[in-house]
Amino acid sequence: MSKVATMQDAVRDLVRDGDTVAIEGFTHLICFAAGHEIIRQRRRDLTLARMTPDVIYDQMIGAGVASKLIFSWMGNPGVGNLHAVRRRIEKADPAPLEIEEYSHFGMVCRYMAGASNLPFFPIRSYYESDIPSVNPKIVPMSSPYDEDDQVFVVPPLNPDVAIVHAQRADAGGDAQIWGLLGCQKEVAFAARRVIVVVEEVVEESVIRRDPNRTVIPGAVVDAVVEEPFACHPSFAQGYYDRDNRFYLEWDRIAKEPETLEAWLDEWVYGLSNHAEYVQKFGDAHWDGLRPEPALSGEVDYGRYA
Amino acid sequence: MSKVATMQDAVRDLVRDGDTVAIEGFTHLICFAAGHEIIRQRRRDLTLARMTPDVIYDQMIGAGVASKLIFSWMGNPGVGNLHAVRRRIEKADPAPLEIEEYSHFGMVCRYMAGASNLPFFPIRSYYESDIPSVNPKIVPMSSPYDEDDQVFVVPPLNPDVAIVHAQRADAGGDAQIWGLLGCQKEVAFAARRVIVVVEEVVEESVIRRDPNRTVIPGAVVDAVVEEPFACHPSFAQGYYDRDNRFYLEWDRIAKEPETLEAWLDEWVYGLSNHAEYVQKFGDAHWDGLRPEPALSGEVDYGRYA
Amino acid sequence: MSEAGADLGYTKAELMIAASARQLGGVSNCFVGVGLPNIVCNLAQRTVAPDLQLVYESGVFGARPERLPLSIGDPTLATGSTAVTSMFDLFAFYLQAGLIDVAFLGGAQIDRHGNLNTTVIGDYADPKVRLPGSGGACEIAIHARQILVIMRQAQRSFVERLDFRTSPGHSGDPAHDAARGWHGGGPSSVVTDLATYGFDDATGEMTLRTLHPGVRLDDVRDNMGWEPRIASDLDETRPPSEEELGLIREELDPGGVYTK
Amino acid sequence: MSEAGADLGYTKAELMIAASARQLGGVSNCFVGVGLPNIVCNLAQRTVAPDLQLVYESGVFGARPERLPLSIGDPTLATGSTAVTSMFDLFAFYLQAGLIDVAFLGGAQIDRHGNLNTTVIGDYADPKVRLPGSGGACEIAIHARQILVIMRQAQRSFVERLDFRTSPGHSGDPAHDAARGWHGGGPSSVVTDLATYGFDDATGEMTLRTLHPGVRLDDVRDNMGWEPRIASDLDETRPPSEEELGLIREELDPGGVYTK
Repeated sequence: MSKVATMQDAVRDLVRDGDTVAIEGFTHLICFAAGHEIIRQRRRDLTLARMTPDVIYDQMIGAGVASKLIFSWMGNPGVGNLHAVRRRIEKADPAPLEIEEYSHFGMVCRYMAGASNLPFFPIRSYYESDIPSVNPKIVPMSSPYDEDDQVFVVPPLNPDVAIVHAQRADAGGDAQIWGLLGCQKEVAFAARRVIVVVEEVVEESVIRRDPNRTVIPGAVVDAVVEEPFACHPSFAQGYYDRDNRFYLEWDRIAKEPETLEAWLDEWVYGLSNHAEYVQKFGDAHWDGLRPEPALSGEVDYGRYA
Repeated sequence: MSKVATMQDAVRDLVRDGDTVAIEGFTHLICFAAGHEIIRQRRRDLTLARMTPDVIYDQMIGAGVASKLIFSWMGNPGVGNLHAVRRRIEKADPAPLEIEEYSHFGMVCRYMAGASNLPFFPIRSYYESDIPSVNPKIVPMSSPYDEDDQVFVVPPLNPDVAIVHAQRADAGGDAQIWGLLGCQKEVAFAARRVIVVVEEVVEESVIRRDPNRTVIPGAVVDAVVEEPFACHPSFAQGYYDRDNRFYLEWDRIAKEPETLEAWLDEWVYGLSNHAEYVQKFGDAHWDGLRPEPALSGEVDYGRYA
Repeated sequence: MSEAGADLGYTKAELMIAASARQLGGVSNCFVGVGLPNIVCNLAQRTVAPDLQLVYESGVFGARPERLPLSIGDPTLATGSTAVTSMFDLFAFYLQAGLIDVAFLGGAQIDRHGNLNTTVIGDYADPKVRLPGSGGACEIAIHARQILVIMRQAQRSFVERLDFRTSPGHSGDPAHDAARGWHGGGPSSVVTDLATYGFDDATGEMTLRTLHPGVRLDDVRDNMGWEPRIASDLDETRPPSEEELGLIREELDPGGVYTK
Repeated sequence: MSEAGADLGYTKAELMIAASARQLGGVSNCFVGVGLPNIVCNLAQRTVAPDLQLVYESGVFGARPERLPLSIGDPTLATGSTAVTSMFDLFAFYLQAGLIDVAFLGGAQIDRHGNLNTTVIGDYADPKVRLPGSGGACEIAIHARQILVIMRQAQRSFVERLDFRTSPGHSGDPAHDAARGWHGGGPSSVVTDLATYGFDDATGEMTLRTLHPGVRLDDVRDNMGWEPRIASDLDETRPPSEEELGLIREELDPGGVYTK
């Protein structure tokens, strides 16, 4: 059964005002195109979850789609601050932004608990840190085997929607990822609805040739969106490089609400979809981001007939 | 730094009397050759851990290497009983065998806790089962977030030695597996010492072409043993098939202590290593178990220079 | 018990397979065990449940085996499947998370509420017969939305009181069952070599639904340890159709390994 | 503060890199951050620690980057590495399990016991400056066997009292520290643009070990919020060698992105 949809339809059908939405991807496979479509469809009052809120969440929060952020590290990696997010946290400008924060491993464990139907997940972080004092969901607990052995626990995080990018999937949603894996698998299993965005929808036979490469089985996927370059300015291993100039430029764009708004007008509201965004950059831009090939080699599964 | 060793040296140096030893592999990649070498070196008083004690543990326990078994399912899969194990449990013949039992997921979670340095792992099994009543290590616990939400917890299992088989590894121990994964990764990280046995030691460059295929990084590996057909009568995906006739035959061999002893004399004590075992079966036997190729295809990691 | 199976043109195993497969109509995925359940699932996929996803306890999804698998870990299952996952992921993300619709269980003993014993006959510490143990059965019983049981029926296996409860069934108190908060709805049917049973909604008690052709009610009574509850519309088990028999014999178990 | 760096034939960053790299002698693996620590680790690998395994927080082992990585998630790290793992596996099986020998941390504020703040300046609920937050720092501080800190030094960053403790350092009571049972031994050294510090075994207090060439003790005092403890054998920081400078400039950061 094909789950292939346009980004417009997937976001319209699966992302609702007030939802908790997680767009994951640790530096790799960050689905900017989905964030842009959520902005374009003017979703409101979202709780945005993500280990590393970076430029895509600065854009979304700057555009006013969210009222709350659940996270472990926020910043423009290698560049500096998220100006739009900071304006809202530091000055409630133009509106306050509620935050709920963890460490990286705490976020991963929240997704793990959510994916595994566990009421909590134990973790040896947070000892003698002030983080639990500002987040009452992080709770100390003694081991049932040794009262003196204390851990902390974090609660499950089950986003209403997870949006994960993968290099390829079949029409049924069996998604294969290589390179950095982040917490794509955990968040997909934890979420109630899952949108998988891919560089290429491939024949099921391609997936079946290497089933160990499948990170997210189609059984948990609601929509498959084929959207080349959807991760720009982040990257897709083997398909295109990080566009570092854009990260640097974003620092300037986001510094003032006016320039941010102008950028959104030009690059999000002013375009009807990601294909137009790709076209607006032009072929030369994408050619410059494409790596030379570095092939994996093959393994032999053996035919047992 | 090369960790390549012979099976004889690896077992001599890394497996000690009284150790807790886990030879894992769920139907796939069960390292019989390591079990045989442990028998040959006449280790004693081992605690053997394994989700599915099957023919290899029937051989080892029949040979008297173990005094205790930690497990979740024992049997000759698709065939029937483990006669030697049952003699020891049911009749203490020729000696009693202590048992400590879980469900499959309980065993996996014990390894997970061990691998993650957690004092316990929560699990939603065992409700209204008699298993916790015969295993006091399985303890009920309330969620810190909701007293009425009860889970069970299991303690970490950190074997002194884990022996895992993989299709291939480099000399440093970076091991790649395809096909069924079982709990090979979890047990390797949980163990204090790790022996990786492989069908082929390959150049590091082979591993580096497809780093996502690496299941066990060399950092946790103490010895790498190249031992083709080491999983016989179980199988190595893409290399050889399960030898089902042997599983059926074992039922007859193990039924009486005398026939079991005779088998050990002929096939273990009477041979100096696995190469002789392979030779004794003869080339035609191995040719009959080899599958036709079924290649995975390649993915492109991209060269970012 | 009637020995008429052969005369009827099908074996007991074939009847059990066909009767079980019909339970899978409309089901979207199924945890597949080895042996009979494997053939049941494959038959259902070709008849009443064309979209049935087969999930193997060994971590395989969307298997397309080119031969009859000899175990749930047969290499033919991995080759050409859509995903292979670790056992942790399988048990945590699939089973415990409630994504499995149907699973098959069996055992050495079952009681009237579908509780199962696969651990021990006799005393745990001093066993008469040491059985395999839980494997994944304990968690499957708790988490799979629906449990189908396939077992041969006898006095020693259909017992008033289990020697050991490995896998929980119904408690006998539906209010308690509902308050458990498990994903699993417990056993919904039992197919034996004599009859098929459902479970009563009000009491969670096993209820005789159909007798296999040629089997009398006394055959059933003689082969269980309690007086069975009988459905008001007790019927005869529908025999395997020509189509079902054809699939079993020509495609699914041509060697008759499991069905002779 | 002396501005003589350029006159000495090396930049402050180059001095900090060389001084930090020397701390890695004999270390077997290291959690690599982006920027300076990345260059430090690569320099150490080519000088004092030829067997140093670089482990990236993003889940990469044995990276052989063909260019200077722009972030810890640069695609050049994955291609040609020996293993890429999920973040759960990385944090659970490596970091929490105690397999990481050395990690680098920094922050907006540090106190005399090496506690670090990367969360907020001002009140948490009403922040003056909202910082990035913990990321992996909180767990790295607890689990890595040894923590090396690289920071620029100033009154506002070397503070008597943190606004927020993101990552624990020493407690000031070594008996308490020993009883924590953590794998992590806490911060063992701090390298700034002015000086290098160790930590006193008896009190866990930051101790001035060497002054960078051209830096006076008063420069150090003027740029920290407490009166520093000074090692009895206070020395001058050894400048980067010709070999170290050559490696930095020709191989590790030829564009001078991090070292100008």
